[in-house]
This record gives sequence, C-alpha cells and structure tokens, in this order.
Amino acid sequence: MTNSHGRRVHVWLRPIAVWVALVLLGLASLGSAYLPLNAFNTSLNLAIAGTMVILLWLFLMDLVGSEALVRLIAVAGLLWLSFMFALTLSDYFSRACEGPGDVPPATCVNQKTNRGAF
Amino acid sequence: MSDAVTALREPWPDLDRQREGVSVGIWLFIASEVLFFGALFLGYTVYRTLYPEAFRIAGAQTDVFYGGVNLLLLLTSSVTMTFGVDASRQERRRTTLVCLGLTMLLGTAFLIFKGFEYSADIAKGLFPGAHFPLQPPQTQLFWAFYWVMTAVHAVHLAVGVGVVGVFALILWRRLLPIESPGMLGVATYWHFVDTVWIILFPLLYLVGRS
Amino acid sequence: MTNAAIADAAVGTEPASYLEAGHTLISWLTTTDHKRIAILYAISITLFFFIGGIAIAMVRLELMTPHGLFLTSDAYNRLFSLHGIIMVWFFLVPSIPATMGNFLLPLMIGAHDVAFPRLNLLSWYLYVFGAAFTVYALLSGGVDTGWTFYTPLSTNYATGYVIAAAAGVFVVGFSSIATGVNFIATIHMLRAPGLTWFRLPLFVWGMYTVSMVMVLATPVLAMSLLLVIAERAFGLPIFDAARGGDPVLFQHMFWFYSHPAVYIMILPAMGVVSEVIPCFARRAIFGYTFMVYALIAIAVIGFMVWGHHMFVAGQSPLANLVFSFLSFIVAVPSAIKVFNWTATLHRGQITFEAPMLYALGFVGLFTIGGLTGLFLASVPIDIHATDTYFVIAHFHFIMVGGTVSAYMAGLHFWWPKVTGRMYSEAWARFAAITTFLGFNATFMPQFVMGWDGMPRRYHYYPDVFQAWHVMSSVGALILAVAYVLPLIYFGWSLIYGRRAPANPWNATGLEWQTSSPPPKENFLRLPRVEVEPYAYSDTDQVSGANNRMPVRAQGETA
Amino acid sequence: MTTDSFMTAASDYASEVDNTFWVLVTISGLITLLVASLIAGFSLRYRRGSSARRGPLPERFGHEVEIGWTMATLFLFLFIFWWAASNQLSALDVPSNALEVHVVAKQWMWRVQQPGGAREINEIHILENQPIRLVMTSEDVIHSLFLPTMRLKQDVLPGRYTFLWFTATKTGVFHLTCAEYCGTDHSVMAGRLVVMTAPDYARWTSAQPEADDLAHQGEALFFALGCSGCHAPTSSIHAPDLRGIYGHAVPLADGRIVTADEPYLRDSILLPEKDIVAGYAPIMPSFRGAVSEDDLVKLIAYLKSLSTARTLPSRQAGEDEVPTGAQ
Repeated sequence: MTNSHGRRVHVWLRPIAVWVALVLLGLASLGSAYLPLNAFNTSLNLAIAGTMVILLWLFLMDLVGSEALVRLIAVAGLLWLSFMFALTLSDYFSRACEGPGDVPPATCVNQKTNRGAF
Repeated sequence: MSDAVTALREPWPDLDRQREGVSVGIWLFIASEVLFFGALFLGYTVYRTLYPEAFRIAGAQTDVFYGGVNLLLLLTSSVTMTFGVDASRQERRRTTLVCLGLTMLLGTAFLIFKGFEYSADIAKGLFPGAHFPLQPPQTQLFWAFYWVMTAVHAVHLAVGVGVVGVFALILWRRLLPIESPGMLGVATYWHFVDTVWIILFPLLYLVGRS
Repeated sequence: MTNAAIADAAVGTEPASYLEAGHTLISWLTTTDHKRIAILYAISITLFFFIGGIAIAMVRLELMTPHGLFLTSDAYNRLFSLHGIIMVWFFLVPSIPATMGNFLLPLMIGAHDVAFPRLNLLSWYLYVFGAAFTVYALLSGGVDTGWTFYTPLSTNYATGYVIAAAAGVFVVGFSSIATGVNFIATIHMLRAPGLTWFRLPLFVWGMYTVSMVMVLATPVLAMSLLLVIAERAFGLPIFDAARGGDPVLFQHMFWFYSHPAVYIMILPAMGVVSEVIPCFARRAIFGYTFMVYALIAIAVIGFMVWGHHMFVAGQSPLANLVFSFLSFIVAVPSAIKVFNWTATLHRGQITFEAPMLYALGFVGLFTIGGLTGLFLASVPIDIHATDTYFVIAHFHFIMVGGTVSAYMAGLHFWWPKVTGRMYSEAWARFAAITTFLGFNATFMPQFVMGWDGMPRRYHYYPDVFQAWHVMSSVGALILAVAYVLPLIYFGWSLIYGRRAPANPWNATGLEWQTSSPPPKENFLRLPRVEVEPYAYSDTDQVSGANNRMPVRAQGETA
Repeated sequence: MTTDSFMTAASDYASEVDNTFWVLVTISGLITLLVASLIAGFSLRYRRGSSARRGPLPERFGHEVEIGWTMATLFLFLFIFWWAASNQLSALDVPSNALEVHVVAKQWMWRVQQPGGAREINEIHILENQPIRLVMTSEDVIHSLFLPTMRLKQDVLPGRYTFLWFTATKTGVFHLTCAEYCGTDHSVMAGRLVVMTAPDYARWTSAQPEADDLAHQGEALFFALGCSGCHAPTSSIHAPDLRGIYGHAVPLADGRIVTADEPYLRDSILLPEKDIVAGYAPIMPSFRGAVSEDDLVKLIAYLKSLSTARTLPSRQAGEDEVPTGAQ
C-alpha cells in the first residue's frame, strides 16, 4: 500500500488532474451552449458530458485498476441502455408524419421540418 | 466481538477477495441504476425529439447559475471521495474521516442550493399545472421531467449523504477497521450520483441558450 | 438404496442440520443463512400463490354465465387486476430464483453461503415491505387498472388504489434486483475449486442468466411505475395526451421490463427441468454447451422483443416489422432446448417419479406455449389475436404450464434435500397427472374462443362463448384441486414422511453430496470437482482418485 | 348475435389472415406431435429395465444433430416471418377511394360520424365492397376498435388519430367491440358493424334524420365561431386564405414547409402559435376548449371541401370572387 514514494504522489496527483479536466470540460460545455450552433449544440454538450463521465468512471472510480469482470459490468449497463434507446427511438422516428396523414405531428418526429431544431 | 475487529465477512476467504466481491456487487447495482435513470432519459429524449421548439422555450427558464455551482460541488465531492478511498486503502484514519466529512459537506451544500433553486422555480410558477406561465403546453413536459429528474437525483444524493455519514460514524467508532471493503461500495455509489448530475446538467440547464 | 448407505458413511455422524440452528421466530426472522431465507421466501410466495388463486377462482366462477353471477363489473375488474399483480410479482418472478435458487445455488457450487448474506435477508424484507403495500391496496378496495397499469387509465381515470399498488410493485422490484446482484456475485466468485464455467449444472446457469435479466430489466419497471405515481399524485404531465404526452411511451417502458420478466419466469424453470430430466433418464443432458448458449441467447435477445406487445398500440409499421423479426429469432433458442430435453431421453433408463412427470409435462406444455408465441409474433395474426383469450391461453401455457410445472418438479425433486423427508410418491404422481389434465381443460378452450374473437378482461361476454367459458371454469376447478394436493401431502411428509437419505434419486451435483437436510455450513469439507456435470451413465464408472462423485450403481437394484 | 357474426371472414384481408393462421396451426401441430411422440416413444422404449439398446452416442453425432435442428428451426421461423411480414406490408397502403368514417371513442361508447353527416352510436353502417378508412381518436383513455370478422383491431389513443382500413366483401351484421381494457364497463362497449348492399345502403342513408353532410355543418361552424371574420377573402384582417389549402405545402414563419394535412389543420385550430404561416402575424386565438372533437371533425371536413376549388360561399351574395390565395 504505502510502499513506493511514486505511488504516494501518483495517488494525490491523478485525482487533482482529473478534477481540473472535469471542471474545464464543464466550463467548455457551459460556454458552448451560448454559441449559436443550433443542431451541433446538443451533440457537443452530450459529447462533453460523455467524456466527463468516462473520465470520472475510469480514474476517480478506478475502473482502470479494477478487474475485467467489473469493467464488463460497467459496460453491460450502458449496452442494455442502448438496446432500449435504439428500439424505442426506431418506433418514434419511423412514425409517418405526412403522406396519408397517418399520424399527426403530436407524436411523430417530423424529420424534414425539425431537423434544424434538434 | 473480538477486540481486533476484523472486516472479513462470512463467505469470503480473505480481504482482497471480499473487496473484489464488494466491487462486483456495487457495480451490478450501478448497472441497474444506469437503467433506472436511463428510462428517465429515454422519456426526455423522446419528448425532446417530438417537441424541440417547446423544449427550447422551456429550457431557457432554468437557472444556469444553480446548475453550474451544483456541478462544481459534485465534481469536487467526487475527488474528495477518491482521496478518502485511497486514504482508507493506506489505513490513514484521520485523512479518511476528513475526506468523508468533506464529501458530506459538499453533498449537503448541493442539497441546500437545490432547495433555493426549487423555491425560486416555485415562485416563478414553473410547476406544471393549470396556469403554467409558458406556452405551448408541451413546455410542461420539459418541466415535468425537470422536477422528476432532479427530485429522484436529490433523493439519491440525500441517501448518499446519509450512507456516507453512517459509514463515517462506524469508522469513527471503530466498529469496522479503516480499510473495510465497504468504503469502496460507498464511494462507487457516490460517484454514480455525480455521474447522473454530469448528464443532467446539459439536458436541463443548457437547452435553448443559444 | 445401496449407494445411499455409502454416502452416509462417508459423511460420518449426522451433522446438526440448518433447521436445528435455532427454533425461535427471531432466529428465523434475522437469519442470514441462505437456506432459511429460501424457506421464508417459500412460505410467503405460497401464501400469495393461493391469494392470487382465490381471486381467479372467483373470476372463473363469475364467467360461468355471460351476464355475471355475483360480482359487479368493478369488483370483477379489481379481481383480475389483483390476480395479475400478485401472480406476476409476488409468486412467479420470485418463485424459483428466490426459493430453490437461494437454497441450492451455494450448495451446487460448493460454497458456504451466497456472496452477500445480509443483502439476501434485505431482499426478503423488501419483498415483505412491497407485499404490505399491495395487501393494503387490496384490502382497502383493490386497483382496477389490470396488472399493466396502462396510462391514461392508471394516471387520470382509475378510481382504485393505484399509487399503493404501484408503490408495492416498485419496492418488490428492488427485492429481485438484490437477489440478482447476489447470485451473479456468488456464481462469479464463490465456485468450488475445479468447478469451471462449463462444469456448472444448468440450474446454476439458469440462475446466472435470470439474475442478469432481473438486474438489468427491473429498474425500468421501477421508473415507469414511479412516473405513473408522479403523474397521478402531482399532476406532472408525463404521459398526459392533452399536454403532448404519449401513452405509448409508457407502454414502451413497461414492456421493456415486462417481456424480459416472462424470461425471468421461464429461465429458472428451464434450469430445473435440465436437472430433473437427466436424473430420471439416467443420461447426461444432450448438448450441454448448446443448452448454455441457448440460455444466454434467450436472456440477451429477450431484451429486444418487447414491441410485439404493442403491434396494435399505435406503433409504427416499421417498428412492428423489427420487433416481429426479433421475436422470431428469440424463439429459436427455446426450440433448441425443447429438442435437447427430448433427445436426453434417448437411450436412457427412464423412471417416472413425480418430478419427472412434472418435467415431461413442462416440455409438452412449453412447446405448445412457445409455438403459439410464434402466432403472436407474426403481425397480421397478432392484430386479430391480441387482447383476446388467445393471448391469455398463450401466456398461461408458458407461465402455468411451464414455470409452475417446473416449480412443482423442483419442489418434489429437492424436497428430500430441503426437509430431510420423503413425500408420498403415489399422491405426488396423482397430483401431477391431475395438474396436467386440469391445466389443459382450463386453457385449451381459451385458445379456441380467443381466435373466435372473445376479448380479454371482459366481465359480460357475448353468450356465443358461454360453452367455452364453462369448460374453462370446470378445468380451473380441477386445477385448483391439483394445486391444493401438494400442500397436503408435503405437510403430511414433514411429520410422518420417511427419513430421506443424502441422495435419494442417485443424482449428480454437489448438493447431493452433503446430508439431507444439509448442515448450516453446507459442506463439512469443501468438495473438489473433476468431472463433467450430469455424469450419469448406466455403466459403473469410477472416476478420479478421491472419488468425490458418488459411485453410479448399475441401475438401481431396488 | 350468432357465431358467424364473429367467425366469418368478411373481407379478402380476413381470409388471407385465416390462411396464414391455418398454415401456422398445421406447422405447430406437426411440431407438437413430433415432440409429444418422441417423448412418449422414448419414455416407452427406454423405460428402466426395458431391453432396448443403450450405450453412449458418438460425440460427432451429437453435434451434427444439434446444428441440424438449430438451422432447421431458424429457417422455418424465418419462412413464417417472411409470410406474415409480406401479409402485413401488403395491407399497409390504403386505397385512394376509401370512404372516411370518423370514430370517437369515449368511456364506454363509440360515436361514429359518416362522411354523409349521419351520426351513429355504437354502430357503423357501410356499403359492401367499398374501402372504408376509420379515422379514430379517443376522448379519455385508450380504447381499441376490434372487428373480429375483419380480423382487424387498432388501439384508439387520446390526443392523436389512429387509422384502420378494410373492404367488407360480405354483407350482414357483424360484431364490433372494444379490446383494450378501458375501465368499469369495458365489456359493455360493444356494437354492430352493418354491411349493406347498395340499395339498402341508399335507403338507410336517406332514412337518416336530415343532417347536412359534414362539410355543411363545418361551414355553419366556420361562421358561428367567427373564423370567417378573418379568413374570408372579403375580411379586412390579414389572415391566410383557406381555400384549396388541404394537401398543399404551407411555408411557415421559421422557414419550415409543412403539408396542410388533417393533423396540421387540427393543430392550427387548437394551437395556432405552433406553426405560424410565413408572412402573417400570430394573432389567431387558440380554440382549445371552445371546439369539441366533433366540431373539429366538421371544420376539417369543411376546409377539405374547400380544396375542391369550390369558391367560398361568402355571406354577402353577389360578391365577385377574386382568388387571392397566394401560394
């Protein structure tokens, strides 16, 4: 545990470095929200949030140092989430909005019209 | 209880194996929590793709100051928790207890700020209901998810603060040795609650700003 | 039984069984011994099985005549809702994992206890706490939304105790998450030396895959019910159509859990049957690795098929097509398992004790249930058949014909190990056959009337269907009798039953190598495993130096 | 209500579904028979103490059989999926000459509005061999219109339209009922689908109480609610001219272009500020609450009738019509 001096510095340095990175990323996402990038805004924010989560999980929760099984479980949660998102959104995105007036805009994603505002 | 209280629990052969067990167990719980919040994010995503315009109008009403400060608080609390885990691994009693105390402090500060934000929102009448100030009515969907998401997260955080407090008390009263594997479980749960806020922040506070 | 004597001698004097480790109520309510928690679960789910049974007995009686007998429509609606909620969440989901899983998992992998014994007890208390909510809702008037809680009926228009019932189910969901977490950690980390993954008995694989589904599916149910409570209690417009909400979104979230839930019910049943058939056919299971991959495939693909519950709910045609295709794919592993069970009987030395009768009944009824699932997976047929009695017959074939038969098979198979007593074989066989006949009499007519257009959840029905309903109700009476019988002869065996030897069925598996009932710490010496599971073979086979596996006699001489 | 009011396949689509059903019944029957006879056969032949040959199977034999029946099952299931999917896809496209019948589901009754204006409760009278397209919505919970003889069912959702189309080929009185649990009297929410020959249908429509057809009722509402105050071409207020609008593209203020279909018209009446037409101020008041579902159906029918280029019959007779529609 408390053997090499390197281990001790490393123990203090890494969390601080990760904290700085997280704060900077948070500020970046906050700042970018005010830029008029319309569609790109959302994906940028989510991408930054994603990297923050990955940083937190790998270093602060020490997934890097833990067993393969634990890493597998961490990924499994996210994988199952993708099943749910993919198939549910496949329903919403494929509901016809125009044409034979199949379903009114109330619950259908109108790709042509609101691509911009996504 | 033998005086040298051992952290070893019944079915485990040794402490390292028990630590791995706790890690597997808590991460399985985290996987289930990912899906628990995932269902909420699914609802948010569906409605945001259905009514982007309404979500833009509604999103502009949230208070970025509170969201940002709370994010900072939780990020810092994650770091203090990591220091706590490392200190407990190295059996440095005082540092562990200080880190746990700091984490609780930051968590409580988050909850207090949340309380201010909620009262400000209520004052602005932003609770979905009959005379909701914003139009069109779909803006109430955003605010319905705002209240549910932040409330569920706040409950998780309050439970987190409670658990950290109880665990710190156990360590302080020497009911468990400082290097007990339970520390890993508490820390991992806390980091997860912070993860949820990292994702909640852009979804609720950075909508409709540009 | 010749080899039983050998097993007893090997164990030395009879160790104090887990039942002697404390007789006070407190010792039972604060135990962390996985075997006692299994007994606590067994008692509570049997209680709820009969509460749900009484509810549906009144419904079947009511349906004898087209215009009702003694119930108002509202009472009828609350009874079938109650039957659904109690049977799904308070009997079927915990039935095999929480009772046999808790009792046998550590025994089968050669461990002293599950990975987190205190979490195991918490799981039972969560079950009791959830049950309290539901019983409160039941006693104060019941809930009239069906077990599916569809919005906007459950949020704005239902008059019953929706919040209490939803809260009850919300809490009991965490009980099965806790069990799931416990089992996965146990199987990964506490296996006996030499017990590699592909030497695990299929029951343990069943527990592993079911725990995976429980941990990953139940949270989404918890969230969907939480949103129903939020909308009903605080008026938050989450699924409120007037303010842009979409009731179909609730159905997506609900069925994302509720279809994997039916796999939570069937996977352990498959595990039990894969233990029982090889033992009574004296043959190793046919295609062990295919059976394992089939279990895993069902658990994983089971998460991608929920849309077949919503073909007429307003889903887009493309989603109907995608979910229909995936539902056909998930049916393939189940078909493989049926063929493998059947092939296991080939060249066996088959005997027909009660567990085997239930297991063979399971294979037959599960085949019919699975095939009718194909009907409902094809969109045009489902459009006609959904929400009719065809669907009710389909899922009862899987849940009652499948899971309850397998539960009974497991109950009889491991009863000597759990209680140290033998049940009366004659009565058990009679009960098994009566169950099979009563079951078919109840649910075969429902297939016919369902395809004719008899909608489900109907209190008054067109008198055209009365003949089928009377047949079904009479069948239900036979089934009720068949389910009460085990209660009687199992109870009788507790007091007067013959003392059971360590291995009455001469079965392989570590749980049979310790005494019946097993000591508190399961094994006096940690067993080593060198040989494949199901090492049944009719030739006398002595394997390995220290011969941990009991010697197979040349077919029982008795 | 005799059995055939449930059982007979009263449309070509229904007999197609029946064929698929009976093919599946035979396939399932064969598989069940196969499994049952194998179990019974093995149980008999290999019961303990019988003299049949035992001994281990060759390992290779195990794998061959295993892969064999896995593939067989997979291809059989894919075949069934292909058959069912082709059946489903062919039923998707609605014939253009379909007659639109509006159905509003309410807790425990069906309100039906024929295009000719006739209104019915729990009954739908239709002409045989005439494609019918049901445009359905609900006023409270989720219901589901179930026509057993058409082998068709479609959930009816609040706040949104769902559709069901069929062409009845047999005449007679058939069963109609609710299939999605909707509360206390879910089981009483039944009705009749009456398929009539042409003369009967003509006699029935004329026997209906003298109700204008939907468009006329819509027109009356158009003036009663004051829409004509702004939208009539003669009005001084700058508002979009609605003649010939149905089915055409409408440029919106924020640059989007939408087709003015039924849902767009419905939303423009209930939530006018949602899609503001390019070049017009968002001054239109919302009619949410003031207009019931039935009035909405009439108004939309009236606006659609304008699209047949009939001039707007303005109140002041003799006004010469200057088409000012800008699109």
